Amino acid sequence: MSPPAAESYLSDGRTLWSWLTTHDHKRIGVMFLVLTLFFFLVGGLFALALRIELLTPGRTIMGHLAYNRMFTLHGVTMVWLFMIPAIPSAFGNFLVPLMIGARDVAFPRLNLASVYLYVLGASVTLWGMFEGGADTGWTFYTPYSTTTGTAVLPVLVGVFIIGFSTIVTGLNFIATVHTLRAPGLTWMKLPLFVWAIYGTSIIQVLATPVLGMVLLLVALERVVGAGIFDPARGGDPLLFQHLFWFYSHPAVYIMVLPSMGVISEAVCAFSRKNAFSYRMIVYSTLGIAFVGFFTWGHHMFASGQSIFGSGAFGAMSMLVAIFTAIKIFSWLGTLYRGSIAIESPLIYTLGFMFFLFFGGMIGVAYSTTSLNLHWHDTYSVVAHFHFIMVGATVMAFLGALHYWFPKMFGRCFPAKLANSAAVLIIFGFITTFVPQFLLGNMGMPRRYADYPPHFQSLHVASTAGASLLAFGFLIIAGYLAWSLKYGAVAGNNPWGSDGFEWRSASPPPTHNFHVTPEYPTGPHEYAREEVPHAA
Amino acid sequence: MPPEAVTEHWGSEDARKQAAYLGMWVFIATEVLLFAGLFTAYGVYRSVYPEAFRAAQLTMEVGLGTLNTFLLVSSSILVALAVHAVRGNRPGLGGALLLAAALLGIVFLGVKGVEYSHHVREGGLPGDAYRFAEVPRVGASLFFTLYYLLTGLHALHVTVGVSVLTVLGVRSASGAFGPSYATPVELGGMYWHLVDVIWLFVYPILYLS
Amino acid sequence: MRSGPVAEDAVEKPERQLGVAGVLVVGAVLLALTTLTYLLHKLPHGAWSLPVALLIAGAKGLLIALFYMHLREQRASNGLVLITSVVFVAVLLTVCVLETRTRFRPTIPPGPFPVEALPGAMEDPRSARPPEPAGPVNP
Amino acid sequence: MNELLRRLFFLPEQGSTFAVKVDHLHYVLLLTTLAVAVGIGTVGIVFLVRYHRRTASDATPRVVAPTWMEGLFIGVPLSLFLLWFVLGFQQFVWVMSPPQDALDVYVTGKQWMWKFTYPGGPSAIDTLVVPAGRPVRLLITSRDVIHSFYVPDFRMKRDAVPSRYTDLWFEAPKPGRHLVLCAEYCGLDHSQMRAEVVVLSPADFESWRDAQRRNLPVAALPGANTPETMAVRGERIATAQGCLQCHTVTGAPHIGPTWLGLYGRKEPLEGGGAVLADEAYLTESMMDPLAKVVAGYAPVMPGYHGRLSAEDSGALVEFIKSLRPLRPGVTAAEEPVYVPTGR
Ligand code: HEA
Ligand code: HEA
Ligand code: HEC
Ligand code: CUA
Ligand SMILES: [Cu+2]
Repeated sequence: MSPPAAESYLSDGRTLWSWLTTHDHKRIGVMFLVLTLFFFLVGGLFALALRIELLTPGRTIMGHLAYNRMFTLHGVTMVWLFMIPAIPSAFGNFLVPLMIGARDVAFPRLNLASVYLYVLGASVTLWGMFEGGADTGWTFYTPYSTTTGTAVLPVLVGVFIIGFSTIVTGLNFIATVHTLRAPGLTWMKLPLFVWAIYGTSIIQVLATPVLGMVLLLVALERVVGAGIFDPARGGDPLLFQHLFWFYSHPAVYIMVLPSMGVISEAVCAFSRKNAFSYRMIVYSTLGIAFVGFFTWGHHMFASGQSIFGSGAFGAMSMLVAIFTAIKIFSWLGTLYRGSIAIESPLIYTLGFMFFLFFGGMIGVAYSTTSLNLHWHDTYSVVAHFHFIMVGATVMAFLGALHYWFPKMFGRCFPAKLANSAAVLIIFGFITTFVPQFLLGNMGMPRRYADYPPHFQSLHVASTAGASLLAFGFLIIAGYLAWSLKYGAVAGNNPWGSDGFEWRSASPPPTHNFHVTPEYPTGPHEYAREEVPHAA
Repeated sequence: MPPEAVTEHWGSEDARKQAAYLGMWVFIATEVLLFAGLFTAYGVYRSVYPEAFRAAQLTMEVGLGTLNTFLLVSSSILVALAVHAVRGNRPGLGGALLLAAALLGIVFLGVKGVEYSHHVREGGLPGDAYRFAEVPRVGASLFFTLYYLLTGLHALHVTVGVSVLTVLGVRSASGAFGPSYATPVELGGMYWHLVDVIWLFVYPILYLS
Repeated sequence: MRSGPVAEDAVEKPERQLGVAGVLVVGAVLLALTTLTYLLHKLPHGAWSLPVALLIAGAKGLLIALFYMHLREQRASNGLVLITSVVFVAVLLTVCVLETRTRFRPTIPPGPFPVEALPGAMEDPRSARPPEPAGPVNP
Repeated sequence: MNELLRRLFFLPEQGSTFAVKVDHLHYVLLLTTLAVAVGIGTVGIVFLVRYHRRTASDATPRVVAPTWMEGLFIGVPLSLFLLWFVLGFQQFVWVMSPPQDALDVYVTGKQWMWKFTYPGGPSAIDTLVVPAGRPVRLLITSRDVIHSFYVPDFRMKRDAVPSRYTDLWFEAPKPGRHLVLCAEYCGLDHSQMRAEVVVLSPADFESWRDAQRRNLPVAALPGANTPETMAVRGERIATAQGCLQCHTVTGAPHIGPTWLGLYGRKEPLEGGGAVLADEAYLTESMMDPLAKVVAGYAPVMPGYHGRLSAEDSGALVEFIKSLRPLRPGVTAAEEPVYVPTGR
């Protein structure tokens, strides 16, 4: 096989050193992709261990302490090492400059620094894992996290450093979108993915410092006994929860907004239609970024928070939910009268929409406050967030991986195999997490290494589903790795997409464009002459 | 002078400047939110333990705190003048002003050190080490912990700021900046002003009222 | 590679730059406000002293941001960034304080827990029971 | 209908008045979700089939949502969500406001057991006995980390926060038994921090309480033969073996050092040095007390080697481990009014 394009960012320097010192946003994106995939694998292995332990009540393969560490590390890895950097840092870095017709991001050196910050933070976290790992849950609730004897500190410090990495990435995107748009590319012509990344960056920049501070306070409490949250000194454990969720609720939108951007692109590209309501998608992105900051207390309905507080947070959660609804309807509308090609990215997109809807509606049910008292901290919550984070975000991540794989590497993957893997993943997902939702209804609390026997049958179903999932991921990993080398050469625009990123070669040359592109219309306007067609 | 390649990357000089300012403002926003957690803890605990906070506050050395406020405000004025000088093509003067501001920052740190040593003598230490007999432990211990966290984090920022100002001052004095390329001085100045503004809020909540 | 201006209009409004006199005037106001804060502190003060002091601090901050940090000369988006961050600090602070203030303590019948002295209370002050009424002070 | 839906959604038995109320909302929400899911799914499938791509160059029209439709997208879900919120929040306020005449019970969580105390006695570990048909208010606190008192059959939970009381009330309409779980992660044995609510008829409850006040063992209670936890068993053995003649569990030193907070403490030894009181040391102290003598105490403790079975000594260790120091700050009796605490 001949290399896809004569000259591309991939061939511009082939040494390891040229990658490690690159300022090229595309290479940085690829490095993030590799790193986050690695941590997805790590987190997934933790998940499988969890599922195996839960196969039977009592001890299956590990003791309580090991289990407690395992779900903490699973949560920490998946959230901070995989999900939060995955789409923005990997695909965002690769695509945003291409989509806005720029040569690179605003601050390329900072961008490289964010890779190294991520690697540093991830290494510290990994070191923490080898030290045995924390057993606090990814939420680090005090006073447990300040008193337990496990290796909480390296995990805290690792996450703290990764926080800086995301801040830097966010800052970079904000400056890039503001100042590096090509001439003629006005705000309301920006691709929806760029909007999504922009909204995400705002949240990252505003929320992450608070996480940094709260982690620092916990670390200081462990090291020097600062005692800000220590009830014995008059401190209030609920204050920790406020500060933590002030970050972590917006953080769930850090996880889902970029994937919404991916879906907006994929829906348009695979139905050859303009977005049904571009305007609403844009405004709802900004709306989520803003209102998402007012709902954090919905994680604390059962914690002894004041009734007024619960009411206010519940009502605000209802408001933030609307923005997602708007988007789902707009995507559905985009399919209307389109020319829909059933390719693997579209299958993931459909899965995304459906699971996001379900997970979101469970979230809405929590926000009615009274129902939350039953569901809080049960497997229902586990199901809620896996519906959104696996069913939706991971689907979107896979969709993005497939949609942009030819863009990034100039190769195609076997389409039939990809479609079957996508269907397998969706089935695996349903078998894993629907039983978990029912378990939550039955009242099975989360973070349980051991459970009363009447919960067992559903747990077995869930474990079975998880192994399907793992199998599906293995297949995907297999054929994508194969395609990197042996896949058919993709050509510049294999999907026939009118997304702006496809206006440069695939894979793009180091400087992205040979001629500055022009932007007479917004992206994905297929109802005009001269639109690209699929090969 | 910005290197040629930079302008090409940016498309225009205006875009480069705007990116620099915007990036700095976003960075400042993250700094503000970093302090937000501490301010929130202060607000919550103050409203829960008003008496203890009041009692603890009365033991603060208002004189030193005020002195420090004046030091920082004056240094801010010097920095503003320095930016003006650099923009007006007098980088030498600008450099001198920057170094003077850095000096005030160092004095600030010195005063802070004196204060800390007084607290250490009294036993008003953070967290576990709290031994201050005059004020009841519950609440007051939180006040002192917050005092150390707020001033400590701020002092860290002052230290960074002093180094930034020193580097900029030396480079400016050697003529590295001028009307066409004042961005580093402007950004460094913004950072220093930020440090000043944060102190403007730390000062009343810890020392006064 | 690219030509032409970005989609944005000019960055700065140079005519709004302060002259030396301007810088000094703003500086004088800042120093005066600082003195004012201190003098107000010297006066007998009550519940209003903190809000007033914070208000003055806010005014000073605004002056510095506008003139010394050159917000006045720059595009509105930069100001928006600052405003957003301040708004979110305010949100976090007020919501947390309001939430703590509106909690209710349940009525407590004669409790079973006379809070006993803790073991090791003597040697380790950390676990010692606070001498003052434990728990929060009621308003 | 109720029963059918309850089983369909895998909900447990409805053990409290609140459960009945809240389950209706539960059904409404889940059924609406399912209905909308079917709607969305159908629309999606219809589009997929109807607008399936036929040639690579299909022409598509430019379609933009009309404003009224955007209004519907926002208006319909929003009004539904807000309606649900209003209904749910009413129930929430109701369930957060205990009635005046409720029976009070103190609940203390500690790693990893629940202790229930009735004002004026008695108290019990891991079994909460309440009368049917009468509101019960639980005053919940914790001695160490945060726990959460969760009864799936009652559809409610409330966190046990150290240094503060939270409250939860319920009314169980009929006698029965309900599982209590700890729903807030609290460390090693979080998953085994279980207890039971035993609802008795009012008459049975009164006789139970009388019997308790006269110090009859918990086991005598009708229907309450919960398996003894290790710690409880340890407590019994400690009494039987006479350990408590020399050791207290209150924190006061006696002939021997107190057991309260012993586990995990660094004990200074006679003749210098210190030792960490872990399981090994505790066991050693029982079997060979003179091996390490605690500073300030006479070496008078008899060795129990051969007198305690391995299981018994294990139970004793568990019991000692369960004696965690109380976190301070639990306030004494209050006036019977609701006051804002400020926290
Ligand atoms: C990407 C992640 C993500 C996202 C997007 C969301 C989205 C939402 N979440 Fe979720 N959530 C988590 C991740 C996420 N969550 C995690 C990780 C936790 C647990 C944390 C922990 O404790 O460890 C959690 C926990 C959590 C809780 C606390 C549960 C508990 O512990 O007691 C609550 C409570 O209100 C909640 C609510 C919501 C709401 C209202 C939304 C909304 O944004 C959802 C909006 C979406 C929709 C509403 C669907 C679309 C709607 C339509 C198509 C309209 C339908 C039309 C009609 C009905 C007519 N979430
Ligand atoms: C993005 C976030 C994310 C993701 C993707 C997942 C994925 C999964 N999670 Fe996770 N989970 C969390 C976030 C996530 N989780 C969080 C935050 C918690 C809470 C932690 C806490 O309580 O503190 C949690 C908790 C949690 C629990 C509850 C633990 C408990 O409370 O006791 C369980 C139990 O079943 C579980 C299971 C799973 C499973 C089976 C998957 C599966 O979907 C995983 C499938 C993946 C694999 C099997 C990996 C296979 C990969 C490869 C083979 C390589 C692939 C390579 C290419 C594609 C190139 N998770
Ligand atoms: C005659 C009184 C007496 C009796 C009965 C007694 N002890 Fe002790 N125990 C002591 C004394 C005195 C010490 C301290 C000296 C030492 O370490 O040997 C002690 C120490 C201990 C210690 C170590 C405590 C520490 O602070 O390090 C443990 C554990 C212990 N005893 C357990 C038990 C158990 C279990 C029993 C009953 C099965 C028991 N004791 C019965 C007197 C007694
Ligand atoms: Cu107690 Cu979990
Ligand atoms: Cu949330």
